[in-house]
Amino acid sequence: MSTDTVEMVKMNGLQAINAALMEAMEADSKVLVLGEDIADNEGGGVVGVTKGLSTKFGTDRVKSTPISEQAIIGAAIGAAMAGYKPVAEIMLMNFTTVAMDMIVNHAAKLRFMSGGQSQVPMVIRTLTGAGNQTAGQHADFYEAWFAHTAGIKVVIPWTPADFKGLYLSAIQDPDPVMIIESGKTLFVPMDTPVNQGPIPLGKANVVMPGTDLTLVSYGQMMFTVMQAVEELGKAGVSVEVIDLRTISPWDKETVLASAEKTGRLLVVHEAGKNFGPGAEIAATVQEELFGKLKAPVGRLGAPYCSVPFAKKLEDAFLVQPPAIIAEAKRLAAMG
Amino acid sequence: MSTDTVEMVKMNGLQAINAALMEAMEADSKVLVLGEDIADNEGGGVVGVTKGLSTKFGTDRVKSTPISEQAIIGAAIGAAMAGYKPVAEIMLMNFTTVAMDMIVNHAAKLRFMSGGQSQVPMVIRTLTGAGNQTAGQHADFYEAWFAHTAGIKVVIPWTPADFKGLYLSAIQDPDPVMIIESGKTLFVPMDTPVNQGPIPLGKANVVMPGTDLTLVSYGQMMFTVMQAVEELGKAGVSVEVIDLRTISPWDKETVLASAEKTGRLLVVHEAGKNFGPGAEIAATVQEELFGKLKAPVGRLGAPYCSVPFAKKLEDAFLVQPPAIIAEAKRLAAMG
Amino acid sequence: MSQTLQNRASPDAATQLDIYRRMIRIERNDDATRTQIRRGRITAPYYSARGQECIPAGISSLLNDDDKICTIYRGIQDMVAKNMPLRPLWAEICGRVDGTCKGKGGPMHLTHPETGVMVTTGIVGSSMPIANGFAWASLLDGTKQVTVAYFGDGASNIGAFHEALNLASVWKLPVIFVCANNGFAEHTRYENGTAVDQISKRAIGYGMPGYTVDGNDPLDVYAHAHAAIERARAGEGPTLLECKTFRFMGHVFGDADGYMTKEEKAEAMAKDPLPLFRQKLIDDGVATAEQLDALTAEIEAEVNDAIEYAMSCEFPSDDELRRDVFAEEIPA
Amino acid sequence: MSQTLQNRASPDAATQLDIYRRMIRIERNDDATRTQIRRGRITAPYYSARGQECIPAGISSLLNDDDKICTIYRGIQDMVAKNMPLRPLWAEICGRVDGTCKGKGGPMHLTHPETGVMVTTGIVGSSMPIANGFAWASLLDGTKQVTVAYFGDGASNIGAFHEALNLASVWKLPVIFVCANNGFAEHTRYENGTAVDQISKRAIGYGMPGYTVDGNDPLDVYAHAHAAIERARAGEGPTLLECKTFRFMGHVFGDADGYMTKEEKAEAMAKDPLPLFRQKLIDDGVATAEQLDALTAEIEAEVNDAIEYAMSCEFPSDDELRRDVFAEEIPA
Ligand SMILES: Cc1ncc(C[n+]2csc(CCOP(=O)(O)OP(=O)(O)O)c2C)c(N)n1
Ligand SMILES: Cc1ncc(C[n+]2csc(CCOP(=O)(O)OP(=O)(O)O)c2C)c(N)n1
Ligand SMILES: [Mg+2]
Ligand SMILES: [Mg+2]
Repeated sequence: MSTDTVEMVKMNGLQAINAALMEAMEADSKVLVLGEDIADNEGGGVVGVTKGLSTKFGTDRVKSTPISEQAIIGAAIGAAMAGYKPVAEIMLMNFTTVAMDMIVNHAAKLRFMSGGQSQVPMVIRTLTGAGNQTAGQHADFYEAWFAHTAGIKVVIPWTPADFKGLYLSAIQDPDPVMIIESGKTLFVPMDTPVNQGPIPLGKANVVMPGTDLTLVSYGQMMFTVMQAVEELGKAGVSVEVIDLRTISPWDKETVLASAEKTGRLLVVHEAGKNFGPGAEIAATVQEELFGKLKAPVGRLGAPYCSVPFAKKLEDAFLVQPPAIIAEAKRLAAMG
Repeated sequence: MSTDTVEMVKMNGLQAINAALMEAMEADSKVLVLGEDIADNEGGGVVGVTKGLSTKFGTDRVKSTPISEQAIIGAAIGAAMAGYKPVAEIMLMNFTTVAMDMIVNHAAKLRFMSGGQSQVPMVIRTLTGAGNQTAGQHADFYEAWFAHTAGIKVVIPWTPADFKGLYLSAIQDPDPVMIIESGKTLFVPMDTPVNQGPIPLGKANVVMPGTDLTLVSYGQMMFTVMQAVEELGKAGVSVEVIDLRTISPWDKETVLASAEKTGRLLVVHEAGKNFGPGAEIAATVQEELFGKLKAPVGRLGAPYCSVPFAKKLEDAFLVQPPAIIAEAKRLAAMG
Repeated sequence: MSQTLQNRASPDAATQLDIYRRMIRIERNDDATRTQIRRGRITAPYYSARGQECIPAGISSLLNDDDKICTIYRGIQDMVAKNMPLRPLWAEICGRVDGTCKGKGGPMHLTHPETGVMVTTGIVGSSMPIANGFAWASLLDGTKQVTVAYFGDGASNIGAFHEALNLASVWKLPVIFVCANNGFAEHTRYENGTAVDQISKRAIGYGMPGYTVDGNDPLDVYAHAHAAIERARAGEGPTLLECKTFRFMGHVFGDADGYMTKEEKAEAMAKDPLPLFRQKLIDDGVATAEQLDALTAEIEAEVNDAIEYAMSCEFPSDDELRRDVFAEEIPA
Repeated sequence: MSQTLQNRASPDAATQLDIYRRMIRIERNDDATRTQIRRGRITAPYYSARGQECIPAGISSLLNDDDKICTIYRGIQDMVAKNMPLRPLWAEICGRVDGTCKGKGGPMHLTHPETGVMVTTGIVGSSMPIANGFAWASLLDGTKQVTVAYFGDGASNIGAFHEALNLASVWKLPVIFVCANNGFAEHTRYENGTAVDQISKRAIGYGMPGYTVDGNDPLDVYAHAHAAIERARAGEGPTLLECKTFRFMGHVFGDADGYMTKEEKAEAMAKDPLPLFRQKLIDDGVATAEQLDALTAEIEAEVNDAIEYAMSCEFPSDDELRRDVFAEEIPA
């Protein structure tokens, strides 16, 4: 491999996370993994993300747990404070609700409340996303809650390369990081550098340059966005696409620079629009770029309701390419 | 009492809530009250909000509970679905974290997930707010989390009259309502109509008319805001003050009309600024009034950290009048 | 340390037949569901309870329509046992507007208040705290209604279990906590998640009776449920029933079963309660083979009717996203 | 059903004196805290543990510096017993930058890793799950360290208790779960919140030993703690100790005590462990009254020194709000 050609391989997000965990555990004996069903006796995780880890690193470092989310996060917090780097799985994001005290009142706050004596270098992994008819309690995006909570970082990767790179960084980060695995992003194979190294948290990725409109999104919604952008390109709207990657702290610099250049910004996410992550971005951008925008900052997100079961309703619930195209065109026509 | 003079009495928020609960329980035998220490044997609540209720209505309807927040909210949900109107206390807002599953995945969703067969007419009361050196785990405002959650209304009263009126409405509302009792608002006596009746949820209160700037706030922050506004008035800045009262669904109509009139908007809350409630208001207003504002929408809220213990730090953590005055003047000078 | 039941009630012949009917209705419905999924006519996640039929069948034979149940994702057996009509059930799992939840809830959130199916939850442990609320309401109403909270063995390790059982006992609520201990929580074996050999022993910590029941024996389920329901109706408080059983089909439809041995599965399936109970009914002269076959045929017809009905129903309109969020429709 | 300890270890004379020293240090420090609050020199909320001194004193006499504790808002006694130095403790409760948490945590979040004071939480039940993590780390490290999780009787009704005890037992973690059962949770009597007559019985549900201990008797605390700590260090897993005691000062400083009778309070205070143990030490010839008085004087001097030190320290600068949120300071 020469220094300028990067050897690529097709893998999906699941494989990328698995590779990151393997690499991190191999390199650093302090890295631990815990969660329900995550060891190989239990199938290496319900979708197989942690497959092979317990066989390779033993069930002392890779522990399946009871169905006890508070105990899972609690054990991770204590181990982290004692010098380990636990990666704790909460099977689905809706189940973070039973561990909110541990996450919010403890993991996120112990460094501050102890005046810096305690550190809690842990990763919380969790999966979510609509599209599989799992209905109201298995598909919510609550990243806005955690972004609103001081002391915990929130990451939502899209590509397998980002999964690998962001996981490597998150595991070595000295503070708690929540990584939200967003539905399809685990399963869609993409070209990925064989030796993908760490990618810094807090940096967005400008996926595609453009001039008429900046479009910010992340997670599995990026697939929808890319479809819409292709259509928009054909319709003569040049879109600069930014994959935010880290929701908190988010990359203001990159977003502001792009929005200033294009004069227009649209934020698209799967989380509810109401009091959602897009609100913070819109509120910040309207302030920082007051008078410099050609259009208001647009936001698209889920409607104000639970995730519905029927496929037809689930499709209506999710932001689809036509809605993005329409909103992008509306904004592009302004100013 | 004639129809146009309203008989007033001095009472504080605590007394107003107590009066509302008394009245509601008297009028409607379906109203129940539960929570830790809330019955009279236990002192009628840790700050006395529920004093006298169990003596008057019996300990079947007014129940002290174990320290089991999931069980408290669960019992309230079931009773509500069975036709009762429970008012459940979670002693402090930080303790909602141990009941998040019950609140978010159940109370807020059961009507929708059941296609309207289930209704959950319950009130969740909780107290919070900085200012008493209770530090990192006893003073957080998380209204943004619940406003982001479809299916639950969020109310934060300021005046005793509003407490009475909003409580009466919330108890009779067919859906779950969270009422956040905001620190000092329980303890400061104000003139209150003796026969204060229900005040509709979802309607803001224009507390003071003005022409240069609209200032939106709520809860105990209103005390700070009113101090700042007095100073601003002396400095020749005419502020229209809006007490939002209901955070979700918030009164867009009133806020937009005022912001359009004054051309400037500042939102002030005690919750963290980052991904906070003000973001939704700013994002909505910049969109609806694009091109009509003389200044960007300003936001003031807590910094990105936990509530600190030392009085000096707590004072620095809270938004104080000088910060409001400075920001209001900055905005007023624009456009 | 786990308790032994003193006065064992036995179901009469008619009740035994009724229990069997409920078991067959569960089993035929489950079989049909898996068939429809295999054929691609249903796309929902499905958690089969094949093997666990005795538990809700035995319990429901003692319940009235206005007694209530709160159950879980693996809960269709509990609803079918509670006599929930199959047409709205099937329409729901097919995502149709005529489904009992208008297609919004799906199989994990089926609800049917008329037959007492109050809550179906996908969150492990959450059936129990909510069941308490219904039971509290029954006490206030002064009825003798009871509420059954169904859950799994894995769920006995989550905080909500603990809070709910303690509160129910302190408040003497008419609840029956029914744990279907099928030996696995998803892929995790009982003993790798649960520190006590019998979940029923946890009842000691809540000052309530706790029994370990043979969940493959309808008569044992009946006897224990009878005692628990009597106790609840008498205002004496809750009971914990741990019913030992096995899930024949793994955790979720499509499950690879790699976490158990072929032998243990075969051994468990040899104890399939359905043929055993059928044979017992015949041996005891409760019914003839022909009668039981006719019963099965009748139930199959009911299931098939429900499926075809469901498939003919409309999908919900997109406006449904604005309905049932609150009582009042959200404006477009 | 609650267990009886088989092999009772007894502290030797030096250890008895050490336990007494810890008790006095707790009591003198508590008294001084209440005095300073009364004088308006401290403004923090304060949860006195007057009456409960034996428990942490007996336990800590068996702990090493690198053994860890996780405690609660009513936890200063646990820290003082663990030999946390008083200067940084006082500077913290006075909100000074020289406080062990730089004034950011205050009395409810005191932390001092050097003496093993790892977490102090204000959320009921939360000391237990986190203690498990430290214990897991000790196992991985291969040390014989143990972790003590302190909590109250009311906390035994919250979900986190259940999850933590079960996990600790399944994982055989070296944790001692120490419940100070003072008969009240805030204003709620034990029996109105807790469905079992002895919290120690809950240990049955987690397959771990559980003992009800006389929390007013340092020797009983010592014996049980000794067994629990030995068991933990031997890799055999956790133990639940329910130590029966009483809070003389109510829930929080300023508490009106209206929820208890004068008689029961008087009765409890008559069992004040401090004078009783003092008398026993004298009677047994472990120490003379003069020696014990000298010890008290020495401790009073230490407490006074800490107070005056604390009052002379600076308040933190506002920049502290940007520090310790993350490892890296947040830009202004
Ligand atoms: C709080 C929570 N954690 C995790 C899950 C994921 N999950 C769904 S079912 C299940 C296993 C439950 O096992 P058990 O209680 O034994 O019931 P069974 O499925 O065997 O009937 C798990 C872990 C969940 N739904 N909710
Ligand atoms: C989750 C949670 N719920 C409620 C509270 C409020 N609260 C603080 S202390 C307390 C009583 C705790 O009683 P117990 O566990 O017996 O400890 P004690 O105070 O008697 O030492 C309560 C209810 C809390 N801090 N956390
Ligand atoms: Mg199971
Ligand atoms: Mg207590």
